[in-house]
Amino acid sequence: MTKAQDNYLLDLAASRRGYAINRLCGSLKDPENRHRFSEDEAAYCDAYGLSPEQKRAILERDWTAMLDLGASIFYTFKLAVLDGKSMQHLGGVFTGMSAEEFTAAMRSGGRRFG
Amino acid sequence: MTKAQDNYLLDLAASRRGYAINRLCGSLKDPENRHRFSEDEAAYCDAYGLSPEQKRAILERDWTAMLDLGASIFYTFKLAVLDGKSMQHLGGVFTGMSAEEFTAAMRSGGRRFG
Amino acid sequence: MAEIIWGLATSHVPSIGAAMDHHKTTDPYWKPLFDGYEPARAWMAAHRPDVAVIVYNDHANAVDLDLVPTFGIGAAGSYDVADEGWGPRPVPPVVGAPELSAHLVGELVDDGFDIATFHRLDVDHGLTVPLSVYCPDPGEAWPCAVVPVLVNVIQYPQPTAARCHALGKAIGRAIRSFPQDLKVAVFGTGGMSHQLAGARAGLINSEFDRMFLQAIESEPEKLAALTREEYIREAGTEGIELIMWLVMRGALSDRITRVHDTYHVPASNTAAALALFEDLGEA
Amino acid sequence: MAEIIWGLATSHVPSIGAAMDHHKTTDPYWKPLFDGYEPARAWMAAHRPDVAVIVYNDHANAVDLDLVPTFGIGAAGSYDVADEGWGPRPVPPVVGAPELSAHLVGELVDDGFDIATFHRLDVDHGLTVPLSVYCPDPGEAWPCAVVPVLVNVIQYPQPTAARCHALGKAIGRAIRSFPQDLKVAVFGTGGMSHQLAGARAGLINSEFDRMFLQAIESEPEKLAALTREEYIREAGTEGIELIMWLVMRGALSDRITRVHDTYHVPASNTAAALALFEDLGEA
Ligand SMILES: [Fe+3]
Ligand SMILES: [Fe+3]
Repeated sequence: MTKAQDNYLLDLAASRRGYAINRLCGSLKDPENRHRFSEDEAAYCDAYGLSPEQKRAILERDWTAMLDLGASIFYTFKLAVLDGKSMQHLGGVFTGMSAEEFTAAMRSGGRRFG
Repeated sequence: MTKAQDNYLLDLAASRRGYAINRLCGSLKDPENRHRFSEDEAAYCDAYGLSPEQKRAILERDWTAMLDLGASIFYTFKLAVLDGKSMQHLGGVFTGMSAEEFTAAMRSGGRRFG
Repeated sequence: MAEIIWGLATSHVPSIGAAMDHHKTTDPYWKPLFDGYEPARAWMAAHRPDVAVIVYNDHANAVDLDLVPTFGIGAAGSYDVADEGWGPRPVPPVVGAPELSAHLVGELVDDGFDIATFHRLDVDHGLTVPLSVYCPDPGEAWPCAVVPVLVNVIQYPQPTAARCHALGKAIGRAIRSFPQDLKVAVFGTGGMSHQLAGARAGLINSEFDRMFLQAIESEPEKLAALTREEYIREAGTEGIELIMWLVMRGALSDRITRVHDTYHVPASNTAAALALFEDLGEA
Repeated sequence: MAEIIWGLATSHVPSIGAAMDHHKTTDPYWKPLFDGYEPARAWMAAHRPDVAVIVYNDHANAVDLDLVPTFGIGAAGSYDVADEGWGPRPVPPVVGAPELSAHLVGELVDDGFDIATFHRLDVDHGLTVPLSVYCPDPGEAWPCAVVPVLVNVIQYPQPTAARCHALGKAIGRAIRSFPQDLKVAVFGTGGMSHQLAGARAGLINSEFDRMFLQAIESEPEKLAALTREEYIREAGTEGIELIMWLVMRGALSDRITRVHDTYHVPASNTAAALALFEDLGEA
């Protein structure tokens, strides 16, 4: 399994902690920003004031660490899309599966808890 | 007297009508924008999508027309400040007085109605 | 006076829009979902509203974390389709109904709802996918004007389900007091159960979904009594979007009849549903 | 538990700040106003809060017309001083109290207030002038942390006075339930009568102002019953800022005592006042 928490709630403390990383990911809705980010990811992280941990999580595409550092999936998903990754890929990352396994789990009715 | 209405309420219809002119004036809180505006006021108006009437009001500093076209005093005041004009100057414009006369009216207790 | 003619509850999953945009609706993956929409679409095509009041949430597109309103209403004359990071959807821009928007804001603020107003709002899949569910082939223009109603469902604390239901009731009163003969449809969007992130990613709780799909018609108070923590536990972190269905339900009168519903798993990582109710008007 | 130790009502006219920033407080124009502040300032200096909850409105600086929230609360760790078009005031940045902010937002949303949250907020004269009224010489840092509470008073329809008073009561309950031993002051800012634009520019209604200055202590319900149209007619288009005093008053308990007040015309185009109340706590 992975080290992901069960749930990630974007409460006000997380929103504050993840402010820079969410702002960076949110900026990728602008095509020019996508281009600038791709040209020099590290410099882009610095321009957005990411902490060293946040920068590492972005550069290494550590999707779980991003959430632990206050990111919201709606923001980090824009980075995933830039990488050509699907929500099923991310679902797999959080649950220790491949994207194909995760997709199959969804097609068989989704994952059940409790 | 002047042609100013008694009150200007920035209701949602005015806010919509005055969207471009308020956005232009609001942008002047940024020093770079103040510089760009001063270099070519007409081009700046066009870039902000002002209607011909709004553009005329801005270029001619027709403070009453600006309000009639949906502007809010909190926005147009930023333009007045850029011109080195005070709120007393504007008060005089709206009421048909000089800035000095308006200031004197305030110092004698303000203007009374009803 | 304006009247509410129907209410539509529908998921707003981006991939439902993408399936339409990329002509995949008859692929095996998508066909069951779109087949399920058919009876509702046919009925809605025969009952066209002048204005759609669409209750939805933005997903990091028009609203960022700098300023997060709990409830917002668009008051603009038109709304562009957002670029969410992969280019805007190839659908028409959305035409507003600013007089109705202004009336709603005025009535709601006087009724004690602390509404934020939008004069600029790029609408994302949360609003455009429900429009496409209603009208798959709009051509050059959507067949109705739109009043966007935004609900914060992303940042905790979200408004309570009870508050959403109360907002819906106030929206219903406000629509019915608008002095123009308009036919209005109300959309409640989002859901059903899904969780995108974390170890529970992929969560689907079809028992909860089916209960909700039933109770939204005749027992909305039961759903309004659930806490945000219960929504998150049962329906997933993003399943809390279901509170937006309660806004729609609140706006309808007590006399409604179910025209059609459908439920399908999965659409992307989500349980997708549609429920269409005709509003028979107040007794 | 946190407790509210005092409430301050004060005008927030930019030129009051400018008079301090440019060392003009002993000029004949300004001396009467600042002399009037002295007893309140001395008392407040002897009764220092840990946090100030400052109810104010932004003036086209941090909030533009794209998105106008009715009520907002800052939830950030710090707030920069805004450049309003003539450079930022030479005062320290404002340090936030984000845990208290988050507690207030949570309590208020659960209490049915539809609060917008700010994670980025440049604070303008509406907030910094009241801080300067409290503390004219902050040196490197203000003597307290701040929770900004924003009210839309610029775009019509503003929240009703009654809703502002109710918000204040809910803020008072929320502060008193915060599980840290903090001393809190609440600021209600803006007013008194003034109108900046139109043929009635320069309006001062000192009868209304003096009535309000008296009634805010013991008859806030009377003030809360006035409509926004009455505020605008009596106190001027911008005099409606006085509804923010009702938020402050609502937060205080019923047992308050007036420490000091002062009233002066003019500060720029405005009637300026200050009223300071000690909160004796709930009986
Ligand atoms: Fe959604
Ligand atoms: Fe003000």
